[in-house]
Amino acid sequence: MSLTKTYQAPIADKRWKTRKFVADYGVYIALLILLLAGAVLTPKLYSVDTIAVVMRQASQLGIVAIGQTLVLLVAGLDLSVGGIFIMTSVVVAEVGNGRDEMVIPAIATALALGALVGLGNGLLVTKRRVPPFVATLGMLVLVKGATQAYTRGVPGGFVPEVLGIVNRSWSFLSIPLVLWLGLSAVFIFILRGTSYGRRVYAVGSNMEAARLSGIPVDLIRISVYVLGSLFAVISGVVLTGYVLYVDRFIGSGLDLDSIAAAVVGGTAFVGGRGGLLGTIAGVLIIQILSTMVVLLGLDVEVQFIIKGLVILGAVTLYSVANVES
Amino acid sequence: AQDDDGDMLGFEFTDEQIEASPYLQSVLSRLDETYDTSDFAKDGPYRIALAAQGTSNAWSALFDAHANWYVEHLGEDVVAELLYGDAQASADIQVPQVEDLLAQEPDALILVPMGAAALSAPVERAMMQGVPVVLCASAVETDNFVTEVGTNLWVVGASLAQYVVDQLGGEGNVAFMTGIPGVTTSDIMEEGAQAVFDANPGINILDKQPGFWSPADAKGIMETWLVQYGDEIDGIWSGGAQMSQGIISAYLDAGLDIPPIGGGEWQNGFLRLALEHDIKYLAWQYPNAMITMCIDAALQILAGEPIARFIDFSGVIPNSEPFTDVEGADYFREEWSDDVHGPITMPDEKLAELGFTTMDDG
Amino acid sequence: MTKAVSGAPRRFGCRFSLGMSEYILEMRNISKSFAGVQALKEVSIRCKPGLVYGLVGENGAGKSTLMKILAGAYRADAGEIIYKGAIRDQASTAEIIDSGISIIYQELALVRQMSVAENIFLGREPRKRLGVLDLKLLHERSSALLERLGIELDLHLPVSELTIAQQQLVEIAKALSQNADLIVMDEPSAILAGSELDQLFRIIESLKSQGVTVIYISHRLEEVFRIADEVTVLKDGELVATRPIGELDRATLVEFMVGRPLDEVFPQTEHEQGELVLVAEDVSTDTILAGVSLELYAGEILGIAGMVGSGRTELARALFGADPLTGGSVQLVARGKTKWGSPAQAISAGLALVPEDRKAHGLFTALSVRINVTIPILPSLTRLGVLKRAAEDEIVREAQARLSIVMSSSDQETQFLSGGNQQKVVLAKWLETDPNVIILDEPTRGVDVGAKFEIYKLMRQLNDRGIAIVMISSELPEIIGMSDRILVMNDGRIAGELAREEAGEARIIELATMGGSEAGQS
Amino acid sequence: MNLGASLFDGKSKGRAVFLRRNGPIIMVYAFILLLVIIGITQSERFFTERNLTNVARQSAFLGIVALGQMLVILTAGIDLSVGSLVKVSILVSAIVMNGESGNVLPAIIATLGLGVLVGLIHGFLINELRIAPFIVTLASLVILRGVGLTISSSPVGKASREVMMFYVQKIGPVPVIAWMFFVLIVLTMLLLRYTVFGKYLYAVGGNIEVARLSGVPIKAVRYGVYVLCSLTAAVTGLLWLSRMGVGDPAIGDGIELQTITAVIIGGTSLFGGRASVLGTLGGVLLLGITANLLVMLGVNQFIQGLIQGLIIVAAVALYKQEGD
Ligand SMILES: Nc1ncnc2c1ncn2[C@@H]1O[C@H](COP(=O)(O)OP(=O)(O)OP(=O)(O)O)[C@@H](O)[C@H]1O
Ligand SMILES: Nc1ncnc2c1ncn2[C@@H]1O[C@H](COP(=O)(O)OP(=O)(O)OP(=O)(O)O)[C@@H](O)[C@H]1O
Ligand SMILES: [Mg+2]
Ligand SMILES: [Mg+2]
Repeated sequence: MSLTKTYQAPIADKRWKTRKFVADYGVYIALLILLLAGAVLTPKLYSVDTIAVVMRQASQLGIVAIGQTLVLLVAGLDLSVGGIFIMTSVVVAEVGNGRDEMVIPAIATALALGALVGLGNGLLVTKRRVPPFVATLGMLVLVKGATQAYTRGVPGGFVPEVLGIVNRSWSFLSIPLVLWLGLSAVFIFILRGTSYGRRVYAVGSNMEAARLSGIPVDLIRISVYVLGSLFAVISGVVLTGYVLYVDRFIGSGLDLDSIAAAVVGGTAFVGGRGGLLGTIAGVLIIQILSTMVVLLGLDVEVQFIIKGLVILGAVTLYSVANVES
Repeated sequence: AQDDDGDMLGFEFTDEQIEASPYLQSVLSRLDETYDTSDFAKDGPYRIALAAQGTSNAWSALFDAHANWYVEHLGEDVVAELLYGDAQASADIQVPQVEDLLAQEPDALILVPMGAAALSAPVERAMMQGVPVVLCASAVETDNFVTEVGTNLWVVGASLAQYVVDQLGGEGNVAFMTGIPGVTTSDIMEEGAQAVFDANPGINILDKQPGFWSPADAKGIMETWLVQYGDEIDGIWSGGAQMSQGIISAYLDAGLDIPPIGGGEWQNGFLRLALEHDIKYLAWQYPNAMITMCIDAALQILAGEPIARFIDFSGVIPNSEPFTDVEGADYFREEWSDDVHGPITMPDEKLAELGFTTMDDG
Repeated sequence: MTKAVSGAPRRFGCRFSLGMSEYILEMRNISKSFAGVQALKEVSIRCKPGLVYGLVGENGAGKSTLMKILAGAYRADAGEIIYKGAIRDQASTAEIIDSGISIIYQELALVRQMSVAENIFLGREPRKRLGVLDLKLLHERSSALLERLGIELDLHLPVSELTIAQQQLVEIAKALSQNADLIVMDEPSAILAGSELDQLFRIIESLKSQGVTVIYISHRLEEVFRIADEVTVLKDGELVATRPIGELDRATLVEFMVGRPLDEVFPQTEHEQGELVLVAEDVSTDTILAGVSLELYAGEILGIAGMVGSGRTELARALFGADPLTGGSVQLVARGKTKWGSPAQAISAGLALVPEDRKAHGLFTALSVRINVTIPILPSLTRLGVLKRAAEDEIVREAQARLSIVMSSSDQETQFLSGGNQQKVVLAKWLETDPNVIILDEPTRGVDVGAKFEIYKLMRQLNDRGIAIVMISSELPEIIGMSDRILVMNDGRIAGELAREEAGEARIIELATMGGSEAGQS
Repeated sequence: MNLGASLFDGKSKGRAVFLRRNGPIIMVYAFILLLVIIGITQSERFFTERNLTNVARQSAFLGIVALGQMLVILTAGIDLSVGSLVKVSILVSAIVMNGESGNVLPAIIATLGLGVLVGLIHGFLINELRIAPFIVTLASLVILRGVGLTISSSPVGKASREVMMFYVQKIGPVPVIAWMFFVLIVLTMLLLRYTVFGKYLYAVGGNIEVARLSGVPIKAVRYGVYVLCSLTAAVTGLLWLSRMGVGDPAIGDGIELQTITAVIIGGTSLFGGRASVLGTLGGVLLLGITANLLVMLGVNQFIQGLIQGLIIVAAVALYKQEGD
């Protein structure tokens, strides 16, 4: 008997195709609408200077959002990034202490400590099975507390001047932008074209099945949390260079924004779905919105309301597209 | 050059301005009031509760350091115990903390209120419980406290605005950056500044946005303003030194000339930047050393001596008057780290001990 | 309709007073498509009261979909449903349950955290005023119901603490508690064995005698012949035939389903007993396994039979390193690799496990067929961690052809495949690892006849390559037909070993059900 | 043969199940006991009536919202907006009350009405637009914060005299507010154990698809639970008004994270389907007593944050959670 058989041909269904289109490209449609609105309301948005500024600012959010997306992909969540920003800025100032040649050691130290925080998150989530929300929230309090205990409230030292390089733009290109897009490209490739990426999706999609398939599930999850923290450190370094100053409230709000960006970009909370292309668009939407608010001279409270509505609007696109499943 | 800006309380108010501002009314009326403290008189040594902003930034860290140093300096037979609450700069945390402090039945409460309204009722309850309250650095809504040590924030905001107006010769475009909306200190400074700008029809406010007392937020907004208005901006009002740093940083990145800034403080990092880049500014002061005056006030109350209901530190604490770029170099201290807010009244060794000087690591 | 929860055990014969039609249910020209796949194309069925209707067809034929539309879980794209003489409009699941339709879903539909009693009456709790639960009545009714069905369970235990088979029993109890006029059973027997199955049939007989209509879906055709009065066959979403059971024999039915005649003989290969490959000694776990020892030889199929909850799945997981051992050891003789403590190590030692619960343990439902199939062999498909796309495509294509997986493309998400095709994807995945020992836990559960025999053949082909297979199954014909040796489990122990020649259904059931003290001695 | 013959004995498993489910609660109370012992031995003012009633009253502020949060989490949802809603509730109640006794009732009605409205909107977005609760309430957090600032960025309104007195009133040695919390705890327990709605919360959280197929009115359940949660936030807003006397927008940020922490410390699963009222109470008390002790013992301010972080991490990590 033959083992082959005619395969059922997929029957195209128009409604479904539209839905799939919306689900796949919704966030880009939203971005496009926003850009069109910008062209009418705030034409200044399209000057090279503005683009450069928007892109530099977007990079701060964008880099940490890469890590957040990875963590979301394994059905996790990282609230500790806010603590990592502060820790990074303190470490860069303490270790760097105004000496340009110390920038590399300073960043290396921050990365090492960040990796440690990520490891803590990962261990709590995997070995103690603490829900990511609470594990990373606990780590947030802990990291902030530890930073404070270490500095005794007073971060010493200066941020090395050379870090100010992140503020330079060549036309609309800048180091943070290149970093953001470069890292995004690398991780888009890793997620799609490497076994590590596959495993990340597999773990996010069904942990037990992944374990039974021989995937070192805990290792993958821990590694993702470590990556999440490392991206937060890089964002933290960019932010520190941005203000060239140790700021206790540095990057406040970026933690929730990074989650919002990933989710607006189509990465699901349940894990295993989504990716970085959407996150890039999500980041741009959030950043362009807040720039437009200032360009329009709107009140800050309006900005809060608009941001909330945009999150809802974008996510509604996905949910409407996915009604059937 | 701006000698008339030196004495803040010399600022002239119009009657309308006073009428429009409950804050001004309260401060002005309390200036010549005294409080009869005989009910609170008792023998020492005392247990004093300090509900402070907490370890949220260098300003408050130095505030706490001054407090600890001063209590130690006074000796155990004066202040036996300093009960302490760290509000982490949040009213939500501070309200229950004040309750916790009062549960320990202290002899007096020194409060750095994190919200004028939020802390009003706790203050009233303390007074009801017979614990005299000294407000330090900021006010609350109620009048039911013994005294406030601070400065007239309305006038601070107004003077900074007047400086900008004067620099512009009464005509020009101003970018207006406030602190955190909803935080009393910020709102009152904004109110004073707005009053001055309103009184000068030649001044055009391009935009007003909150910079959340954060260098990063301030810089982000300033960058957008710069691409939008560029060199149309003739002057800037800024509600805090950290924001001024962000503003300056945005200008430096853009390579544009920096207009006069009404708003800065004796904060070493700000002074460093301003000196390096020859920036015109008026700085106000909010010395963390004022806690020593607050402790003195508490002791005065517990001694049963009558006390003024509003105590302005300006002029009492040495070098606590506003100053401009002209005198800036005299205030700047090379050996201090960037986030030290002057003036410092405790000994230099203390500062070094806390890691605020960078002399040893060059 | 009165509320379904009335005190009386059943309400009989109060129905056809309208006299409008002899059919209690007519589904007319039902069409439905999902994610670009047409699952049903103008399918019509009719059911009379008091009869049992068999619904059969290959995996993905649309059986479950049709029934979910009936139960209100899905909405049809086109077509109409006439129930009890009236056209049924869009109704909520609660209304449909109230109208007398209940369904036992193919995938267990229980809330794991809730107790047995709470699950049985979920959505229809007896209540006092103001939405206050009548706990007493709830427990009385559930225990009466379970007693009537002959099921012994602690009503207060959360369902998560039950075995899958026990959960299936709760599911049946839940459907019956609704006092329905029409009960749909979507593969209720897939995880029941032996006497439990008899019990199920007795229940169905009694329902039938009470005038209840039963629609019965199964891939075990002998069951269909045993209880159905009429059989409907679906193929690729279309109706192929509806026939009274009397007009059908097995061969014709299979032909309807597969579209061509099918030779249903368990494939056999003659071979000598190979070398010893795997030895398990005194394996115990903290759940149920208590000192299980077995030996496995190259090229053989070792069948493991046993009652529900006898520990077969536990044994499979223990052998595979998925659960920690509390005692004993598992050793692989051939590769020199002797012990492992995790699935990853087991896999690299050459083991594979096709798990019983494919949704929970086998599949990445949100991911594509491609990712599912290649996940355990990624290292061999990558250079420096980078995937070789062409090689991967080739593997997925081969797997699809080898197992006849019905899918729209290799990028289709596996959640959109039918149950049987999902099972094939899981199988394909494990075959890719090129194991020398494969443990198959209920490998043909929910698999259609055609595919089933493909799987059997595949197993023999694997045997020919020297691969040793452990097959756990609740289907006795399959166990007897395919195994070279049979171990019968009873209460976490091996109750006996039977050679193929001595194995008969009666002997197996005897070993599987004898009291604990006798077990392990035969 | 009887179908159940081969089934294991369900009873003996009962105890294991009990321990597994209640382990976190036992752990949390052990932790609390430890803190209390530290408090008694290290500070003579910790175990005074005055401080204990103080702690009891303070716990109500976090605890009432935590109960609402727990119910939402039980349905596998989450409500991140409670902090912002407390803020808006304070403002609305203060503005409506405006210091007049006659306005107390209208203010309460307006505030609770606001809670109901916000809960209904959450329910609508989650039910009808099928947006994940995390996102809905995250957006709501941001929007309500904006709404709060729009209403007023500075303190407004005023509590009436009675409302301010309410804060200090006691029945016996216990503050009325603590009694309120106690009553709500009991009501929540009864709700979960003895009502159909309570069971539906478990069902929706345990497996929403199954609940739907079983005819559980899941939409109504979710509308209900989000309204309940928003109501607890609105009530807490009223309590804050009584605590402060004025409407101050400075209050409210961060309550959501504290409530979620308390709920999880208490052993409720973020995956839904499992909840414990006593556990949540334990979580609330643990956080409250920690904060109180840090002040009472005059712990070095610089390490306070570190200690709080350690206690939270230890509390959630010590007991290995049941993963899904
Ligand atoms: N929720 C869904 N989303 C998308 N496609 C679906 C969904 N449910 C079923 N399908 C598709 O509809 C078709 C019919 O599936 P259905 O589950 O009804 O088959 P079945 O006859 O019950 O098969 P089996 O015997 O394997 O259970 C399949 O091709 C399947 O892929
Ligand atoms: N004493 C026990 N303690 C804990 N769990 C038990 C106990 N007895 C049985 N079980 C449960 O029963 C199951 C063991 O039966 P298992 O499912 O392995 O049987 P099986 O023979 O494979 O049956 P089937 O696969 O048909 O359900 C385990 O999943 C385990 O959770
Ligand atoms: Mg099916
Ligand atoms: Mg099994």
